[in-house]
Amino acid sequence: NQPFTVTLDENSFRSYRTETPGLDVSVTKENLLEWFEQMSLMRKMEQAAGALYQAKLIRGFCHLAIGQEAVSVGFHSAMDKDDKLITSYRCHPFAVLRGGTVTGVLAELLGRQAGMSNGKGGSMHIFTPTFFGGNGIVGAQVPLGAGIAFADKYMKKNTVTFALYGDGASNQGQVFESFNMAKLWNLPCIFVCENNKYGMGTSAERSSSNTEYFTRGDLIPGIQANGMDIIAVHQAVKHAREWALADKGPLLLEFVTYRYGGHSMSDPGTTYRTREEVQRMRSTQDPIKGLQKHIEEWGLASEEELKEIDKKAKAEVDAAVEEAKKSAEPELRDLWTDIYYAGTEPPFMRGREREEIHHY
Amino acid sequence: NQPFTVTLDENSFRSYRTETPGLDVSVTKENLLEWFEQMSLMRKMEQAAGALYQAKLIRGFCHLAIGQEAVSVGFHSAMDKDDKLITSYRCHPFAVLRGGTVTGVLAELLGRQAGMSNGKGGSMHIFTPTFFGGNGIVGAQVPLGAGIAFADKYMKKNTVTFALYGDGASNQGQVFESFNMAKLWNLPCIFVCENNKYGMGTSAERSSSNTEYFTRGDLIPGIQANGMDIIAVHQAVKHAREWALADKGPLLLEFVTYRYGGHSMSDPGTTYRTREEVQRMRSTQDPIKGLQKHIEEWGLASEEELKEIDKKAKAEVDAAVEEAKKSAEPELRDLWTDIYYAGTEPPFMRGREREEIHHY
Amino acid sequence: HSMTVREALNTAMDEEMTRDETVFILGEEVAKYNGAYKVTKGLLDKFGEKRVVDTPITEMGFAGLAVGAALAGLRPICEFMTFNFAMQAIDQIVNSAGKTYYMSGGNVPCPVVFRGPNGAAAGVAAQHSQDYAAWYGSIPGLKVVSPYSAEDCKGLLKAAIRDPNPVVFLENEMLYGVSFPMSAEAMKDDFLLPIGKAKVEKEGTDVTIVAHSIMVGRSLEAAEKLEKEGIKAEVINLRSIRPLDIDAIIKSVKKTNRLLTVEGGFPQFGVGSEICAQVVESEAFDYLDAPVERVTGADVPTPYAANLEAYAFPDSDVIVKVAKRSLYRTN
Amino acid sequence: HSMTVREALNTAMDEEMTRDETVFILGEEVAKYNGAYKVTKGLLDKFGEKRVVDTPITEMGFAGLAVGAALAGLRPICEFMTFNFAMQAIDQIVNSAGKTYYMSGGNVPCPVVFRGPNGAAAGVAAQHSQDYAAWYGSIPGLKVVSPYSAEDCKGLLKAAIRDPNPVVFLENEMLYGVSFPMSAEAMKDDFLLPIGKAKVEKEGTDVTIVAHSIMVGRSLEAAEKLEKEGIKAEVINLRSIRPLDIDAIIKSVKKTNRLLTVEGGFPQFGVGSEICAQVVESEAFDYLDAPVERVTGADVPTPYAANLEAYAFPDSDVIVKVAKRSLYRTN
Ligand SMILES: Cc1ncc(C[n+]2csc(CCOP(=O)(O)OP(=O)(O)O)c2C)c(N)n1
Ligand SMILES: Cc1ncc(C[n+]2csc(CCOP(=O)(O)OP(=O)(O)O)c2C)c(N)n1
Ligand SMILES: [Mg+2]
Ligand SMILES: [Mg+2]
Repeated sequence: NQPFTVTLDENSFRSYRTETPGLDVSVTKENLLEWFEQMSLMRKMEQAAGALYQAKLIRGFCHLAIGQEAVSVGFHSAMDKDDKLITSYRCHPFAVLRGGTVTGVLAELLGRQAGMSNGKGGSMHIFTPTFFGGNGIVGAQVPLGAGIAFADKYMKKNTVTFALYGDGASNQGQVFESFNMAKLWNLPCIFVCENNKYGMGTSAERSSSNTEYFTRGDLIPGIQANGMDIIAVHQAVKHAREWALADKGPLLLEFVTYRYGGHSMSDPGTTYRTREEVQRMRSTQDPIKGLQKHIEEWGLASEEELKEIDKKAKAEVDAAVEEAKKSAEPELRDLWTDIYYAGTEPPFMRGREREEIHHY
Repeated sequence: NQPFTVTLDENSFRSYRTETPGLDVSVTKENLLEWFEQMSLMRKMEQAAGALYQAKLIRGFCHLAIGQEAVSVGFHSAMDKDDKLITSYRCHPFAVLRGGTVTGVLAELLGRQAGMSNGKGGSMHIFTPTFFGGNGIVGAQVPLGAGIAFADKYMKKNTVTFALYGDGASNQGQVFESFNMAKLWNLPCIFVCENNKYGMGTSAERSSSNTEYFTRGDLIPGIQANGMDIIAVHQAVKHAREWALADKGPLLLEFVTYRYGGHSMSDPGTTYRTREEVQRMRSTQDPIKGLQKHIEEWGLASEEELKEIDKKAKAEVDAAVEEAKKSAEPELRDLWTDIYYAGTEPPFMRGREREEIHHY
Repeated sequence: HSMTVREALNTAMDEEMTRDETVFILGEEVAKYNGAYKVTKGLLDKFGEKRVVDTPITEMGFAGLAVGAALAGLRPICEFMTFNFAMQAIDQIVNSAGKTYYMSGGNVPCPVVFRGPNGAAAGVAAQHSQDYAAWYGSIPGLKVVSPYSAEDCKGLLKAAIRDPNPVVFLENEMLYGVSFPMSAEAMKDDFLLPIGKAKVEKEGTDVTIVAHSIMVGRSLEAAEKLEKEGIKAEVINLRSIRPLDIDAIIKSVKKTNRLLTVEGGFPQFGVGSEICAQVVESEAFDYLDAPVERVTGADVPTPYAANLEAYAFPDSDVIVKVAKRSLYRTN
Repeated sequence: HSMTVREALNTAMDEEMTRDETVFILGEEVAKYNGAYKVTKGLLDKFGEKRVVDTPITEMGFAGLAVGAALAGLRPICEFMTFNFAMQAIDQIVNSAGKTYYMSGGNVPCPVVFRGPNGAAAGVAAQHSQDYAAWYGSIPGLKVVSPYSAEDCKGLLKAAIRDPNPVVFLENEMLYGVSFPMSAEAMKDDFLLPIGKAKVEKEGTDVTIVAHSIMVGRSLEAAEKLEKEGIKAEVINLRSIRPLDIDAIIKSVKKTNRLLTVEGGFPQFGVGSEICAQVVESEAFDYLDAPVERVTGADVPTPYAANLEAYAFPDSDVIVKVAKRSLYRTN
């Protein structure tokens, strides 16, 4: 488990008003295998969620991050345990990595007591002490992220907050409002555009007058990284973290990535892009296969060993599915809890008619 | 009345992603005297409004544009009669210039029938067929302006829309949202930051992480102009107009200007800036005095002739004040008109209690 | 003939766009994707990019742009993917669209339609389930429509597009796929329904049930159940939230002497509250043989779990229960 | 002792900031300018830039930032220059602040206070005069306070800051300069008033007048006028819009048998509508000797002209008139 240096492809990064991170990254075998394992686990979990949705066990919206695993796992790999992250509804992997469990996520999607939000939030609303969701309103999480960074700076915590948003969300006014405040007040906030090329059925070019998302922070410097290469993600996040900790204020990161599936389960994902495009991304850019190739090339593990890891991930997810399914639905009285902080509720809340009253 | 060429100060313009307008401007004596007259009239009108406010005849908010006359008059001088303009609450001069009257504005401030909005809008809400207000919500007029440009383009009108906002308003998210749509759809919309250095009591530096407002449109090119020199304003607006008519899409203009008074009548305007600063601006940058100096230097009119113009402006405003005061308050039934388009109202509207009902 | 609500809305827009060149539609995914819920399907192909405009995800900006276009003489149909997202744009809807005509002393009309699904869909949790009927309904200067059937949707959306005032048009996602019969008249391209008039969906003599949007369907269901027990409920489909057709309600109450309101929104300061207050203030008060009863969404942020969600919104059973209570019957 | 409302609010913030390091205030002009209406006067000098933060004019952004800071453990006081501008931020208030605790299954509380003037000031026209009590009041997850007197302001703002839930605190610009007596208890730095309890401002036996904010004052004025004619009105100061203290209202109605609500907001879907509906649904219905009467703002965008504006909002005369009508008296 000795650290060794790998050199990233020279096209891994681009930058705006700052230097690109170095291409030499120090890693260990353990790191790489862990990342492989985590990415595999994330993919299996999302696939399981998709299957549960097809089986009509998951309702409403269900946004999967298949194809984007290098971003979530790469983030977690470079973050300190007290760093904070906030993102949109496409949140399952982050919820697990930042302190949750696969069972907790799946049970949430099934609307069960064992869900990380006790079944009350569903797919889009999952939280941990360092992960602030899981937010359903496009763009709204970005000022929240700036506020989390504000709070940590206020409390003199030595932490960094990452506020993620999509290429579609990038045009939202409140994103720019957040940029401005973060720059003005030098907040330790890294703004992260997870550019998967589409916001629902609208390609980046059709929503954004400038698709170089890393350049859209005005005076805030930016770095674009290959979001399909976990080592590049790791390096970019590490770089950004150091930037913020050095009190240099906000930075913009853009990860160029791709979602294989539709926007959500109800979108086949093939009316606004070609099947060939999806196929090409899958076969040439896949983050898991990419890392696998490196691991094998560098002689860190054999194809069989990696298959084993993959199988273990599958088994773990299968077990989580079973456990999640076993969990009961919320109790009816949970309808009334968590509207207000326990002990500070009104005397009663009203249900659907005047006799459906819950007294606290 | 022969056209002649004047050469602007070489510091009149700065630019971003485009060239600066030429420094040679063709003008006539008639132009210059008209501009002098209009600026004088605007100032007198605003002063009269201030006096009426002090006399408690005007209520609520009253935002004056004293010091900023070169912007409104310069705009009007370069606009076609069918071009559109929209701005914030600091709107009196634009309302007059774009087809209103001094009496109509003052009567509006007094809340009288002769007011341009029949006394129902007040200081912040005055309109003409080519001037879309007079808007009270900071930033909200900017997407409205983009929409007006959208409509004119849709209807194949050969016109340009100018959407004005302040240095304070420049940080509003919807301003950036408008930039994005206008650029994406190549709208004939000129975005104009009237940078008077303060948004209420907050200096530009304290509200805006980037105070070079002409550079804040991302891929939209920008031009900064001296907003205290009406010839520079004229030239910049003319340039911007040609830009949009040539189908080059949106452009950002920034006019650096200054308001002599407080933000509104209730603000002394001296707690967040020094009296010296105001005094220095008044004595060295005044747009009216500046033009007067040119006119005299170029031998187009004597001091006395200009004094005469100034006096006439004063007299016109005095007469307008009297006429406005003579106008009656709205009739009580006007409370009920203009909520809905005539003929499409509900059968009745309710007043303060169930018997105060207005039937249409 | 029959049509789904989706088809009815689509046809209404299609016909009005054909009829009037100044009508156009803008919103997220309305063009190339054919609408997030396929309500605008085919319109891009038929009318082209000029008149069917995909916007960036910037509600405040594109709603403001729509309002500006209306002030300048067009008749925009501004689709919100759902009205939950319109909360980001509500200042433009209320302050720019709703008030400009008045503030300008009648100089600047604003003929814009804001439309999209309102209220809860299935399993989409708290941020995606709110009903905004009462909020918009409180604003003088706006008209607010909340249709139920395909006929409602066609006739009222066409009326909304032709109305010279800003109209907020509240659809329901769960109704999009539902089919309704269409009269021959409703199939015509000049079929208009008046904004501000309620419709008696089912006549009855024992109790009046007033509902809007999807709750009209649940109320009709309830009325059928009640009928089996010999109770004749009159079901009123409000159709319009502002103007509110209080006369239709009063007329029915005078006949039935009992009133029940049904809605999917939060209970407090809701549609039912207002109806109750207006009925109490009217001559109908003296005809009431029982207190007005409100059936509403529960006073909770919408929970995700199916079993909890079921208790967050009225179904026909709870309507039946309350109707019977209002008739002083118990199970 | 006496204090203006402005001083009471200022003192409340000062005391709570002194007591709890995590409390800070942000908003437009709150620091260097001492507040657009001087409510935060002196706080910058006392607590410094870290805790008294001037923001850019970006309501959605800074409200979101405040909510984020609350989620992360601070107790922000987010001032809106007026609640009219909070409409730009209402998605953050409702969807982020109001719903996160529930959606997270109780994992993520959000102790934030949104405060600023609500309702009409004098002569500021339609875009600057709206009353948002009913809108916010409809949202489960929020608490909504609408104080009247200096004592209300001090006790309730301190309670709001200490409350672990998001609280919307609706002040009134025209009351800022008004002086009220302060009890010795209210002068103490541990003076708290419970959110959710109404206050009987004046006891009476003939008619109950329920009001909030500045309308409490107008109602007291009306009660004095009524007293001169031998009518004893009981005036209830709601103080809280959510929770709504319906028990206090029912108790009073049982005594007076007549109920009048008074508010400055638009009539439809308003505070009065909800009170009426809840009273009708309660046992108090049987005690009503006259229909509940609502006195409200007129159903018009607020006009600028003074003479029109006077008819847009209740004054004591209209309250007197309606109170007498409720007593079946006429002039
Ligand atoms: C304010 C708002 N508008 C619209 C939506 C509907 N919506 C949900 S996700 C989405 C697309 C977002 O795309 P992007 O930001 O690129 O994120 P991605 O889904 O690609 O991860 C839209 C339009 C919403 N949830 N909130
Ligand atoms: C959304 C919104 N927030 C706050 C206000 C209150 N307000 C009115 S004007 C103003 C300052 C605007 O400054 P700037 O844009 O520089 O324009 P200027 O007054 O200098 O012309 C503020 C904060 C408002 N009207 N609307
Ligand atoms: Mg995307
Ligand atoms: Mg300014």
